[in-house]
Amino acid sequence: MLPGYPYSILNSLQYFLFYLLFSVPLTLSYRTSKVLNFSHSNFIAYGMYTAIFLHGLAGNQSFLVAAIAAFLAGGSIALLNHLAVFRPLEQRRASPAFVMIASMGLWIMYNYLLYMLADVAHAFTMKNFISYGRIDYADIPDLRILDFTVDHSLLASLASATAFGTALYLLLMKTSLGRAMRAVADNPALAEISGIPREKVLRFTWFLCGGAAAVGGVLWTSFSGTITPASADAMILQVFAVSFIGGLVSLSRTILGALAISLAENVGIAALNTFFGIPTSFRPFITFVTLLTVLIVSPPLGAAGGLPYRFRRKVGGGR
Amino acid sequence: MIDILGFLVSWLTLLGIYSILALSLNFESGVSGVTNFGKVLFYGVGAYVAAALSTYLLLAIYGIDTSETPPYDIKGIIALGHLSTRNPLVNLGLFALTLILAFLVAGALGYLLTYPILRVGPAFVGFTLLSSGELMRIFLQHYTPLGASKGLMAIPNPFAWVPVPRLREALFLAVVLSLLALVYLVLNRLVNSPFGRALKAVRDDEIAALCLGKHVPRIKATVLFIGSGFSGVAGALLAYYLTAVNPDMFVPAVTFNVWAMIILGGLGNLKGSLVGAAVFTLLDRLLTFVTPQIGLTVVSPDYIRWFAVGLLIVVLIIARPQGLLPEEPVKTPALEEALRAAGESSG
Amino acid sequence: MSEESKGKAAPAGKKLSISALVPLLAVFIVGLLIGFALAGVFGAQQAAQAVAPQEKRTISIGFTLPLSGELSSIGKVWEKVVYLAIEDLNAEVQAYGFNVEFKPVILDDATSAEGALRNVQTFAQQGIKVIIGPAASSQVKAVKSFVDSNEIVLISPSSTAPTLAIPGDFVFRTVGSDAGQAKVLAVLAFQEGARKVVVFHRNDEYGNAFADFFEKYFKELGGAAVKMPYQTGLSDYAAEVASLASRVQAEKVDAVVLISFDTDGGNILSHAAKSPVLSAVRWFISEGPHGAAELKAPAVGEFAAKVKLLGTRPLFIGNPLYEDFKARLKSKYGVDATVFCDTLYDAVKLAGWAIIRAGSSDGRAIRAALVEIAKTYYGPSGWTIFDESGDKANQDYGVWAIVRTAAGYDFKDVGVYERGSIVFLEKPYP
Amino acid sequence: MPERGVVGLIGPNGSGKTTLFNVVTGFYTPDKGEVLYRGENGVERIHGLNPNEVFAKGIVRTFQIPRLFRSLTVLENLLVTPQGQSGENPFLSLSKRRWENQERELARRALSLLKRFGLLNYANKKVSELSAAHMKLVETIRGLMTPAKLYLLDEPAAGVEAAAAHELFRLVRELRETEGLTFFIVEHRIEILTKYVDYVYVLHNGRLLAEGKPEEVVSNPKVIEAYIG
Repeated sequence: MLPGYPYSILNSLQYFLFYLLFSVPLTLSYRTSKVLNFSHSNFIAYGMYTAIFLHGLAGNQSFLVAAIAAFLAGGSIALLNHLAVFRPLEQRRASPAFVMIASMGLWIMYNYLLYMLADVAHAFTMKNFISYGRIDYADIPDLRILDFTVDHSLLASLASATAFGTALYLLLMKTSLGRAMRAVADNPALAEISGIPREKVLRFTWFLCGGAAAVGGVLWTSFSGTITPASADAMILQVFAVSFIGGLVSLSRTILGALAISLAENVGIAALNTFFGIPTSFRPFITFVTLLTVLIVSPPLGAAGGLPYRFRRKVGGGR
Repeated sequence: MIDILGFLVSWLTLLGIYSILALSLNFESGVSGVTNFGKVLFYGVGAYVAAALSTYLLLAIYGIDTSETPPYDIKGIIALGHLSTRNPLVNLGLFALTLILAFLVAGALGYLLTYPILRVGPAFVGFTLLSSGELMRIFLQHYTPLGASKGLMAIPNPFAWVPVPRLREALFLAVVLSLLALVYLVLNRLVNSPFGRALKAVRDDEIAALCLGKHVPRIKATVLFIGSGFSGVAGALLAYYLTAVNPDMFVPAVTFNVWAMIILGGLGNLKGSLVGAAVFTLLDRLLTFVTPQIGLTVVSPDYIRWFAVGLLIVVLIIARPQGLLPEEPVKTPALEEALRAAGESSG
Repeated sequence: MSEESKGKAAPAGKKLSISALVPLLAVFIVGLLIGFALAGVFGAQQAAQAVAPQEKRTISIGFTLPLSGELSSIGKVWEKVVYLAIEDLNAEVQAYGFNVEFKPVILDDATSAEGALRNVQTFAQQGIKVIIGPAASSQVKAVKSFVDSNEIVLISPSSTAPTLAIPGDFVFRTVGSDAGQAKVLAVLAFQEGARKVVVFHRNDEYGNAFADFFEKYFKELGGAAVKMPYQTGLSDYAAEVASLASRVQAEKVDAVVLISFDTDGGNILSHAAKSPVLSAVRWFISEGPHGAAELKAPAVGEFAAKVKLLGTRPLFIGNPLYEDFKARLKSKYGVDATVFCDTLYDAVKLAGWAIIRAGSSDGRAIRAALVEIAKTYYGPSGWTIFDESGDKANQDYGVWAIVRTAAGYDFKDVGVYERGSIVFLEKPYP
Repeated sequence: MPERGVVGLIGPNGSGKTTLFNVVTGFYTPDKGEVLYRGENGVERIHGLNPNEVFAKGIVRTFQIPRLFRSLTVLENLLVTPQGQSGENPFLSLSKRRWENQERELARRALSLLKRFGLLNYANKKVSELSAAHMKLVETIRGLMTPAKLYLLDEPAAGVEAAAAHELFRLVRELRETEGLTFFIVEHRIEILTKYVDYVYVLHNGRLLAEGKPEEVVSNPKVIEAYIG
């Protein structure tokens, strides 16, 4: 029997869905805009806090309302970043490193802005927004199968992830906009020449990615025991690890990555703990080791490929 | 009355440490194009090398069995407190030794880490190093001989034997500043030489550099060795300054702070790093004087400070990417030759 | 990274930002320098007034509190406690006829070691001789050598690390070390019938030290403990709780001992509430999560009732002073007293009276006075006498539970530790 | 491929011209077949070498889009290339005496080259300020600072107005005579190319379609068909 059964299994499923909602947008945004967006965690965090403020200040009980609000919030932040920061940099043909640093600056900025918002809200309501309890939404029920209850957050995550997945698939495969997105991702130069409205595609992609990640954040508020402004940052390295396994370009590999990391983080650590007595506190360690292994064993290809240099004995030549 | 002298001493010491960090980061990232978001890794390694060696050795020198009374244990800490003031030579010797080892260990680590980061594209380098930093932190939290989550304390300050506290601090400050000067001179020489030119070439286009016969992997490894080594020294200085280290001191935020410094000062310009470090540390200090006068309590000043840092980075990157002091051309005799040639042709 | 430094945009960008950035920066710095000067003036006044006793003397006490960072949620409450304590202190000393006014200088250290040192140095440079805080033991360690060498009295209301129990230094702690509470928790668990427990604890100095002591005492009582650390600062602890559940099953333990802070504790309990396995064993908790809003959630409340959840905390239960303090904090500042509020309050009082008694701003004199004052002072946290290493010698411990009230679930102190056993004042759970 | 020759390589888009270059210069390892090169030490296999090792054999390439070191000046760009600079050793670079003379000497050579191509006034300009044509030129000259014997030019005339393109090719001929270099040129603009090369290969879908003297090749029906179809 698997250790931690059934919770470890349920948790890995839950985490898998979360990583889908967090990492797929990250991969999508990178491969379309070639911006490695550190401030991706802000989308998630602002999603969470849209829900929290709605709940704590406006007494909102509906998941649907929170999700829609969060989608708009996250999407508009992403769009704002693109218009105010990333597009000017791109027009100036700034080097990727610079764009990355800019996104890092955005990350820090939004992060502490959120802390301030929480502080202000605290000052007004005397509620503790720095560490906020789980939200039980009225419009998502627990599902009871026999003696076994499927948690409502899992239910909601399943629904949202499936919706997002199918929507994305249909978008990319069936619509002209989706084809344009793929074209821009695969070969920007060619797409430019062949008259694809790159700017339009970029804006749409950013909005979509920000929104999806934010909805993931809302789900988090119904799952996690406590939400703090740092919640998103605390998990962002894992989210990036998942996308890195996907090489930041391949969506299918990203999904595999989500599966791998979620299993390693739940079933894996539980097993290591029960059978080998490795402390549970090594959980993040395992994630990073997985990431580094993947990076070394099979370096991701495509836009993010490394030097054309082979660390091995020379073939031929010399003597 | 405000103790200006004390203020200067405490500020300059921290400034010195951060300047070394900023210089080495600028050398790696500004000049050589290795986007190092794992600075804190080498900083922390240096700090721990210094802390562990000095405490264990000090106990061992005075014949205390470290397996009986390890330095992270209360008995060991009290013992260290007494021993650290006994023999000046021992303190200074340990200090010198640990500084050198901190350099070597951190440098070696940087050298090894070039292997993974060369195999992945530029987009990954930063995060690979960042994750490595977190790995180190979690490892340190579990590794008992280094005090695990307790960390190490009672690290023997090289001048612990000086009776007057102010004089002690001043002496330490002198050491820090002279080390800073050394680091600056070395890096300045490296940058303004054919080697520095090659580094900038690799930064601009590593593929082209490779096709022109530059051994890019070796160059990057060298760069990371030097840069990481110096950040190790900075870490060691921090350990001796605080006389206590703890895994949770080495979080990614430290790295971002240094990044902000070099971006403000100007990427690729060493003097700029000094300016950047000065501005940030000074503001940090002055704010602590002003905050109580403002009596700001609704929003924590720390949040405002960090928000400003983020905003500053973004604004600079957009409005003035070259920072306060723009990058300068490599200063070699070639410049004079060029000027002379130009003179001839025109004249 | 080149086209930034050159290219068409550059000259414009240069003008723009040279004209915008540098003066802006300059103005900012100048402004700060003015504030700096102000601080100086204020310091000067203080010195001047010191020599002229007939008029009211103003004495500053430095506070370095975790207003941001990991402990920010309790830091916010502490800030209010400081104001309350200073008001009371001023009223008290003036009632005794001293023409003195104490002024709090509160700085935020973001729960970081470097920040704490920066604040302490700033206080020292303003001539402040008594500093209260910082919160975490790791921070106290970072400032210890500075306060010792500069003879500044430092009183931490919440640092409990046994590695800081060092005789003859300038660091005092108005809270008992973890050892004491670990013993009480062990007694509680054993008395409640637990024989084999899993100790689920933070993997930091607080958690590890506490767990070690607990194991020691629990073994002495004849029980068995399995230690299980978890990483702190994670976004969520569902995976950890799952591993805990499997461990509980595998080891067939009859209780879980949770040693945590508020945020992680609340998180863990709210996940545990969903797990049948963890709902089938008893739970015993350290002082960390006491007061956390997450624990008042209905789900957690029901869980607490199911597992007869009990916690310990440093507290002299039934202490009218504490009840009064709690009530006034609520009425004046609208916040509930969380963990270590009482110790902070007493730290302020002690500091104030020690300064008065010393009658000078000499560190050694104040330290001596502090020790004497503490022998006779009695506050919300009980009798504050220090032991030889400057820690609270006589710490009382209470037992708390989560009970159902009219306004939903809330914390209640239900028992007290007396002469080696727990005495329950009421049965929290049917 | 003849030594001291100027050889052209043409073919429609995606026919594998650049790929061939990438294989030769060690970006990719060939799936099958091998790359032979006759350098100072006889014929040897060079495929699977790393780009820098290939370069060491005396092969230098240029890129479709010039890959100059954009933040460096023209002079610095030239000075990056020479091999065996003692100043590039991190330890030696610390003592100026050890490399100063070599540096001056190289600088003079670079400047004289620039002078020869009338770029002297650009010596201290950042390459990012140069015109496309000048960039191409600089990239080619950059190669001359090296002992390379074989040049692989990837569309040197692309995006360059006709006059400058002819100028460039004239330069190539000249270099072949004076420096005794070999050129292997990929070019789209056949009309220009054919005027200057002695021999042409035509690639189509990765395989050799035709080869021969330029005039024969352009009249070759298969080639015309490949280009039109």
